Amino acid sequence: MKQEQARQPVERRVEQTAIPHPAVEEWNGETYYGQASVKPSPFDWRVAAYVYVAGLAGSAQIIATLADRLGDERDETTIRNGRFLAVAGVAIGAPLLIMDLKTPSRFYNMLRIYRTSSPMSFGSYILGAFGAASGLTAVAHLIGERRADGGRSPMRRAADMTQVPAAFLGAGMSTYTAALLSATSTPLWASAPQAMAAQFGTSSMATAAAALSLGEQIAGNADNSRRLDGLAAVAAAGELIATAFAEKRHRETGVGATLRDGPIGMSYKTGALALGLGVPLVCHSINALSKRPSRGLSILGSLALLAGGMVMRQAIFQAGNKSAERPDDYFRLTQRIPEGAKPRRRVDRAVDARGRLP
Amino acid sequence: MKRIRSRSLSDRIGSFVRDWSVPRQIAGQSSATKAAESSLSRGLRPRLEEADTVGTNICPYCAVGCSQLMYAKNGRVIHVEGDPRSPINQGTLCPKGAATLGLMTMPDRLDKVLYRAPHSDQWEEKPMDWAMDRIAHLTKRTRDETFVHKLPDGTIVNHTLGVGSLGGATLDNEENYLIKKLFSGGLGMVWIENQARV
Amino acid sequence: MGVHPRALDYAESFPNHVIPDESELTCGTKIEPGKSYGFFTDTTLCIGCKACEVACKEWNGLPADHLGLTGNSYDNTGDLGANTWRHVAFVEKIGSGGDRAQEMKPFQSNWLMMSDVCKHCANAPCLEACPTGSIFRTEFDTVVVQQDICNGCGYCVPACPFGVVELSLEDGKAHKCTLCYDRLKGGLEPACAKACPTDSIQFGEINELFERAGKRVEDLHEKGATDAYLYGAPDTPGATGGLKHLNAFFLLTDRPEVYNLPVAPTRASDRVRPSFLTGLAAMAGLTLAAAALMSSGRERGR
Amino acid sequence: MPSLGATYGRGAATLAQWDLANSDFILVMGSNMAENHPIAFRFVMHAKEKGATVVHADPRFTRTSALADIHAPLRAGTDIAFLGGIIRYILENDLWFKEYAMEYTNIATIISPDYQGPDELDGVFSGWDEDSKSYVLDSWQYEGMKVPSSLAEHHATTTESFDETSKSTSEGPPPQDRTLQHPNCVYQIMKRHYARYTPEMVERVTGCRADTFLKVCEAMTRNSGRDRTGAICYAVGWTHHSTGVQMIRGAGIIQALLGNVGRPGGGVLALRGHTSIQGSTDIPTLYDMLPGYLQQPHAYRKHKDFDQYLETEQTPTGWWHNFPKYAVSLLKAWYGDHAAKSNGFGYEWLPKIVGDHSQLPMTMAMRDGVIRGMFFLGQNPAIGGSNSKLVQAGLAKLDWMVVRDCADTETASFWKDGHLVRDGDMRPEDIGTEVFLMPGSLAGEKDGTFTNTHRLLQWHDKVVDGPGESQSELWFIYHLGLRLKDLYAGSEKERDKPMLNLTWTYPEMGPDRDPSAEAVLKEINGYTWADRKQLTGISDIKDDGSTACGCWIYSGVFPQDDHNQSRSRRADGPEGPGTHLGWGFAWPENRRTLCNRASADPEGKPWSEKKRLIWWDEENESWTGHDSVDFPKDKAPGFDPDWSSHPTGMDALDGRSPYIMIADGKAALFAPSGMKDGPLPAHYEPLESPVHNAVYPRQSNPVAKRWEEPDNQLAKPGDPRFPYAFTTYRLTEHHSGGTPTRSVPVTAELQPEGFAEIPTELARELGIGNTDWIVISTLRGEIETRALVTDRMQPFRLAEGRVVHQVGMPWHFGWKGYATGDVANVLTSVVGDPNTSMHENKALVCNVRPGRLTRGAPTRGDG
Repeated sequence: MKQEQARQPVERRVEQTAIPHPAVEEWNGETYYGQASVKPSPFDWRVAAYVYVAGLAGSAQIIATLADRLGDERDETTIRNGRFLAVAGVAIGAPLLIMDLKTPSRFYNMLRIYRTSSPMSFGSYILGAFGAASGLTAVAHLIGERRADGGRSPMRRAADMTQVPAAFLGAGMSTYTAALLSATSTPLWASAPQAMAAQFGTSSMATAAAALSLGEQIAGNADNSRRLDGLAAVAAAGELIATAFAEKRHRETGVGATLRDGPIGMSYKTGALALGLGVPLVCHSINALSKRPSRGLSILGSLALLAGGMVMRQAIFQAGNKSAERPDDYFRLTQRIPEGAKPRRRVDRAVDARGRLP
Repeated sequence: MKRIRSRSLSDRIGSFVRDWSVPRQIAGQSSATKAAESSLSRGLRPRLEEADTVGTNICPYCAVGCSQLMYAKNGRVIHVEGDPRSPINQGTLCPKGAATLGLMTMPDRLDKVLYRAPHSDQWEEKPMDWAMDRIAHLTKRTRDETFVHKLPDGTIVNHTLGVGSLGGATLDNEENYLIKKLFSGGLGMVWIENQARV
Repeated sequence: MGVHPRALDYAESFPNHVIPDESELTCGTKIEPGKSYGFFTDTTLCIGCKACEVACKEWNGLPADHLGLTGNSYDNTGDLGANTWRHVAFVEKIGSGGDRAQEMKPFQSNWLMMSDVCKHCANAPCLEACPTGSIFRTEFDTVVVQQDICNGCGYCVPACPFGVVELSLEDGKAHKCTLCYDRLKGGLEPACAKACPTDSIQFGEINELFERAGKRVEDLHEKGATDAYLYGAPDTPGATGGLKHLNAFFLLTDRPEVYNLPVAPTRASDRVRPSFLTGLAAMAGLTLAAAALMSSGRERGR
Repeated sequence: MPSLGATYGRGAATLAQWDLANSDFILVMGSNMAENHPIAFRFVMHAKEKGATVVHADPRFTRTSALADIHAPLRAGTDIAFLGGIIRYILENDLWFKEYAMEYTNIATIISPDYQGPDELDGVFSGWDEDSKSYVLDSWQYEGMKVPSSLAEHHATTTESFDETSKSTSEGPPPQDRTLQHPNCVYQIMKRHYARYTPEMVERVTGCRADTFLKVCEAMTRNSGRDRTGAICYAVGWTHHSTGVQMIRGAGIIQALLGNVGRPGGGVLALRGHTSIQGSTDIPTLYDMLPGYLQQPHAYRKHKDFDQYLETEQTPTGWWHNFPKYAVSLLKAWYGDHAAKSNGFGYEWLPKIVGDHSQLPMTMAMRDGVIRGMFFLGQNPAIGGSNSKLVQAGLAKLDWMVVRDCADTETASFWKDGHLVRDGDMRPEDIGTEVFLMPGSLAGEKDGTFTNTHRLLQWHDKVVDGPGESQSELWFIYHLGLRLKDLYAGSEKERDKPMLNLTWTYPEMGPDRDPSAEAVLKEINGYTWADRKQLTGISDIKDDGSTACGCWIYSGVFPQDDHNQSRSRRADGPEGPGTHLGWGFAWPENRRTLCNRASADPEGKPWSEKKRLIWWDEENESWTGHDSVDFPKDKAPGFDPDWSSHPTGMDALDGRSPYIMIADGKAALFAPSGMKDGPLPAHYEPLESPVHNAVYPRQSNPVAKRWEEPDNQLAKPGDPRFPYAFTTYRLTEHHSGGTPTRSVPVTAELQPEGFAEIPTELARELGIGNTDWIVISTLRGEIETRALVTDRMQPFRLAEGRVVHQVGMPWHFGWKGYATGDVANVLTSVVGDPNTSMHENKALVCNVRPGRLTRGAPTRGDG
C-alpha cells in the first residue's frame, strides 16, 4: 500500500437523510479514500514498442504489395525494403511480446485457443499468419531476385502470391493492437475505441511510408521518395484528424487529464503531435509545393514521423496505465448516462482533488 | 503458490496437445467453458479429502467456544475450519478462529526449550529433561527456603509466599485442576492467579 | 435455532472423513455440477470482522501482503490482488457538523462495511480477454484462472472492470478468487461464506439468491432502510449493463463509488468490433490513397 | 463474578448465547460484542432479524454500534450513573414486572432500621469505617436476621462472619411488607437511593443526551413482562473498573426488576475473554478459592481447623448448606487415603491465605522481592498486566521464572528488548533472572475440556502432536509433580506432608508418557472412593469421605466410565427445543438457563406460551420442560417450609424460590452480604478522572484498592497535566496479549500496527494528522503510537458546558511478532476493585502530544 502523504479523513460529510439512489442521484466525486478502482495493465515499454513495430511492419507490407502490383521496376527497392521491414518487424516484435510474458516458457499457449472476443487471441493468430506470410514473401523475394533475366522467376511469382494475404494481415497488424487496448477497462483506452484505432492505423501507414521513403532516399531515387512522402503526409493528416477525435472523446468522458497534463502530456503534445505530425506535414508540404524538393527536408520529415510514432505509442500506454490508477477518471467514464441524454462535457479537473498527478 | 518446476520438451508438447482447445472448439465445444477446461481443473479435488484424521477441536481463542473440524494427514495438520454440527457457530468462525491453522503452523512457533542464564544477553537451547529437573530443583529449593508452617500466633498456615504462578484462562480444566492441586494442595503456594482479573 | 437435521448423522467426535455434501449443513444448498452458484453479499449484515479474508487465505495458502497501517478506518488490507481474494472495506459516515448520529437506521448505519470479492460476472471481461483459455467458466458457472495454462500475459488485469485479478510476481501467473472451485467439487461451501459469522456472505444457487435478495431489500425498506438496493442483480437500480448479472452480487446502502464500485461498468469486449472495424476502414482508406499515389506517380514517370 | 453470585447465587452467565435469538431486546453494554465475540453476536443479529431492538451503550462508536438500533455514547467509567437512571425510570414509572419481582426477588424484604444510604451520608453507606477503609455489613442485614452470602471470595477482610445469629435464616422467612409501604423495605430504599439519578443528571455525568437515554429506557421496559424478555450482555468493559462489580450489580437489579432472569431470551450474559476463563474460575487457578467456589482457608478467619471451617462456611439455608459434602470430597480427591475423618480429611495441609494475593499485589510482591520464582503458563503480563514497566521491574527482581507459551513472548524476553532495556534503565547483564521458555501445545495437540462463556464444557481432541518438544501443561505439571514427589520422597518433615500425601497417579499414554486427561476429568466429576464408580451427579456427593470429587459443580460431566458428556456432539435439530442438551455438558447438572424455575409463574404455569421453558406437571408431581430444571424436581410450587422445625438447606426455601443458591431463595436486589462496597450500586468517578463526582461528595469508590507508590502514582481529579479521558480496548483481529495473533501473518496483516483513536475535534486542536506519530503520557509512563483520527470517538459535553475529550487505544500490541506497537499497559495503574481486585484500565486520564519518543531518555510521566 503506497504510504500516501498523511491525508485528513475524507472531509465530505454526506447528510444522513435518505442516502441517494444510484439511479437518480448525481455522483458527487466521493471515492474510496482515493484508491484505484481498476488495476493498471502490466504492459510496459516493450508492448508499446511491439505495437509500433507491428504497425510499421504491417503497413510496410501493404505498401510493398501495392508497389509490386501497381508500380514497375523502378519501385523494386520499395518492394524489397517493404518486405524485409515486414519480416524484421515480426522478428523484433514477437520476442518483445514473449519477454513481456510473466511465464514466458508457456508463450505457445497463445495458440491454445481461438477467442473472437479477445484481440490478443485473434491478434496472436494475425501475428503468426502475418509472420509466416511475410516470411515466405521475403524468402521467395530473396531467392527470386537473383535471376538476372528480369522476368519473374517461379519463386518471385510465389512471393507475389503470398504477399496478398500478408498485406491483408498487415492491415490487421496495424490496428488490432488498438482494439486490444480499447477492449479493457482502462479509462483512457476505453473512452475512444474508434478514434484510437484510426490513430494507430494512420500512424502505422505514416511510419511505414516514412521508413520506405528513407530507403528510397538512401537508394537515391528521389521521386519514389517524393511519392512515399506524399503518402506519409496523407497518413499523418489522417492521424491528426483521428487524434482530434480521440481528444474530443477523452474530454467528453472526462478521462483526458493524464494525456494532457504532466510529463506524459508534455511528451505526447511535443513528441507525438508537434514532432511526429507537425514537422513531417510541414516538410512534405514544402517539398510538394516547391519545384526542387530538398532531400534534407524529406529525410527530416521521415525521421520525425518515425520518432513521433514511437513517442505516441509509449505516451498512450503510460497515460493509460496512469489513468487506471485514478478512481475519478474511471468513475466519470462509468457514470450512468440517462437514455437519450447527450453526453455532457464532464468537468475533468486537470489536478484531482488530492493533487495526485504525475 | 510455488513456481511450477521447469519441464522437458516432450512433457510440454504432451500437455499442450492434451489440453489443446482448438480441436475441441472445432468439435463444437464452447471456448468459454468445456473447450478451455484444462486437465488440472478436470482432476481438481479439495485437499481435505487427503486427510487421514479428522478430529473435533474447540477454538483456542475466545470464550464463545466455537467448535472446529481439524483435518490432519500423516500427523501434520493440513486445515482447520468451522464445525457445522455445533449449535454455537454452525460452521462459522471469526477471524481469529479461522486463523487457527496459521497459529498452529506459524513461523515463530516455539518447538524447543530455550534457556537464559542469569545476566546473559541471549537464549540457548537446552534439553527438555535438563530443564524439567532444574525447574523441579529450583521450585523445591525456593519453596523450602520460604515455607511457613505456623504463624507466630500459632495458626497453622502451611504456605509459601516465595513461589507464584500466573496463567490458566487459556488452559484446559484438567490442567487448571492439576496446577491448583500440585501448587496449592501440594506445595502450599498462595500466589496462584490467572487472567480472570486481567 | 437448531442445527441441520443431517448433523446428527455425524455425531462422533472423530468423523475421520469430510462430511459428504457438507454445504447442505452449512448453507442448505446441495452443490451439483451444471447449476449456477454465486455469492449474495448483504452488506447490512456485515460486522467487518474480516473472517472471510482469513478463511480465504488459510484455505488457499495465500501469503500475507503489505504490512502497514493505512489510516483508512479499519481497512489495512487495501484492495483485492494476487494474494488477497477477499477485502473488507470500511467507510465512516458517523459525524456531520460535530454531532454524532445516535438513533440510526436498522442494520449497519454510519459505518459502512462490505466484503469485496471477484464478481464472477456472467459476461466476464477477464475470461473474454484471456488469450490462452486459462480463464474459463466452470461447471458451476464460476470464473476461474487455471494455473497450469496461464502464461502471465496479464491482459485480464486491465480488462477487469472491478480491478480484481492481478499478476503475482512470485509465480508469474494471474490470480483471483476461484469461488473455491476445488471445494465446490467436493460438496463444500466456499471457505469465506462458511466462515462468515453473520451470514452476510451467502452462498447458493444464483436464482435462489436473487429471489432471497429481492425479499431482503423489501424487508429492509419496510424496516426503514429505504436506501438499500441490489448491485449486480438483473433489472435492479445497481444493474451492471453489458456484464449482464454478477454471480457475486451485493446489497448496498450507498452509491457504488463509496464502495469503490463503478455505477455502470461496461463489457470490454463490446469495444473490439467498433475499434477493429474502424481500424480496418482507416487502413482501407489509406491503402486506396497509397494506390492512387502509386499509380499517378507511374504516368508521370513514363 | 461476585456480582452475579451475590444477586442470583452463581457467578456465571444465566443464559446460553444461542438463547439470545429469542430475545426481544438486547442491551450490549460494557462490551464490544460484534468485535470481541463475533459468533455470539450472530444470535443478536438473529434476534434483530425477528424484530428485536439492539442497543449499544459504549464510549466509542464501534462495529457493534454500527449494527445497533441505538448507540448511547457515555463517558468511560460512568456506567452506574446510566444504569441507576434506568432503575429510577423503572421504579418511578412503575414498569417493573410485579408478579415476578414480588415473588422472586427480595423487593419487599425489610432491611434493618439503622441502614442509611449514600444519599444521606454524603456518598458512603452506613457501617463505613474511615481508617480501615472498609464497611461493617451489620447495618445492611435484613431486620433482625443475619443473611450469609452465597459466594466464597467476599469474606477476605470484612469482620462479618457466621455464628449463632446467622442461624436466624432458619427461624423464619425474612421480614416482608408486601404492600411496599414500609420505609425500610427494599423498594422504598431503592426509590430513595436512585431518586437523584434523573435523566438530566445522567446527561450531565455520562455525556449521553437525555432523549437518547430515555429511548433506551423506553425500549427496555416495553420489552419485558409476560411474553417479552430482554437480555443484557457485558464483558470487561464493565469489569475493568474500580466500581466494575457494582456495574454488573446494576444490570442484575434491572433484569430481576423486569423479570427477565431464568426465562428464554432473558438474563445476563457475561461474555468472558479467554477460551476457558470460566473454567479457570470454576476450577480456579485463583488464590482465594478452591475448585467449585469453595473458600480458600484464610489465616485470619475462623478457619483454624476443618470443623470450624465447615461451621463458618456452611450457610444455614439454601443449596450452600451442602458445603461440607463438597469440601470433604475435594480433600478426599486430593489426599486420598491420607484424608480421613480423624485428621479433618487433611484440611490443615491446605495453605491458608493471609490477604489479597491477586495479580496486582503479586506485581508489587515481585517488585519487592517477596516472590523469587514464577510460572507463566500461557499468560503474558508484560502486555496484559497493568503498569507494564512495574511488572517488568518485578520480573527483573525474580530469581527464576518459567514461561510456557506457543511463541517467544514479551514476558519471556523482557530482559532482551523490554522497556527496562529499551529506555536504558537496565542492561541485560544487570538482570539476574534465570528464564526458562518452554514450548506449549495448543488445543488440537492435546486432549481436554474448555468451559465457555455460558458454563458449557466442551472436549477438544488431540488430533496431532505439537511441533518438536511442545508439551501440554497437563504433561508439564504432571511430570513436575512426579519429580517433586521424588525429591520429597522419604522426608519426615511435617511441612512436606502435603506433597507426600497428594494423590498423583494418572494413567500415562504414548511415548511422551502423556497423563490421561480423561482420568483427570473423571476425578473432577468424582467417584466413589471404594470401588472407583463414577458419580452420576451432584446429589451422589457424600460428606462421609466415601466419595471423592475434584469439583462438585462439574459433577455429572463423566457419569459413567464410558460416557464423557463433554464430548457429546448431538445438538438439537430445527424442530428441537433449542436447548441442545446433547451438545457438551453445562454445569450445574447440564442446566442451560440458570434459575429457570423463574420461567414459570408462582403457580408453576409458564408466564406465556411464547416464553415457555419449565413448568409444573400436575399428574406426576414434578417439574418438566425443555431444559434440565434448576430446582428440586419434586418440590411443588405451593410448598412452604415448616418453620417450626428450623428447616435447613433446601427445606428452608419455598416452592417460589428460583435462586436456590441464595439463603432466602430470592434474587438479591438489595445485597445484604457479598459486596464489600455497598448493597446497592452508587456512582463514583474512576480513581483517575478528568472531572469531579457530580452525584455524591465522595469522589471515587472509598473501598477501592490503591497502592500509592512512587512508580504507581495516581493523578488527582481534574489534573491539568492530564486533561483527556483515556480508555483501552481490544480489536476483533487480535487476541488479548497479542501473541497468538500478532505472530500469525494472516491476522497480523489485518491490524499491522499499534494505534490510538483520537476524535477529529481533538486532532484538529492539537494539529495531529491521520496516521501521524503521537506520544501518550500518564503518571506511570509514556508511549508513542500512530494516531487514527476518527469521528467514532467523540467529545463529551458534561455539566457546566465542560467538554471532555476521550482517547482510546487497543492494548494487544508489543514488540514481538509481525504486528508490533508500544505497550498500552505502560500507561495504566495498579489499582483494584474492592471485590475482585480487578484493575481500572478502562477509565483513566492521559495527555497527548504530536511527535515521537526520543529513544533512551528515561521517560517519567511528569507531563
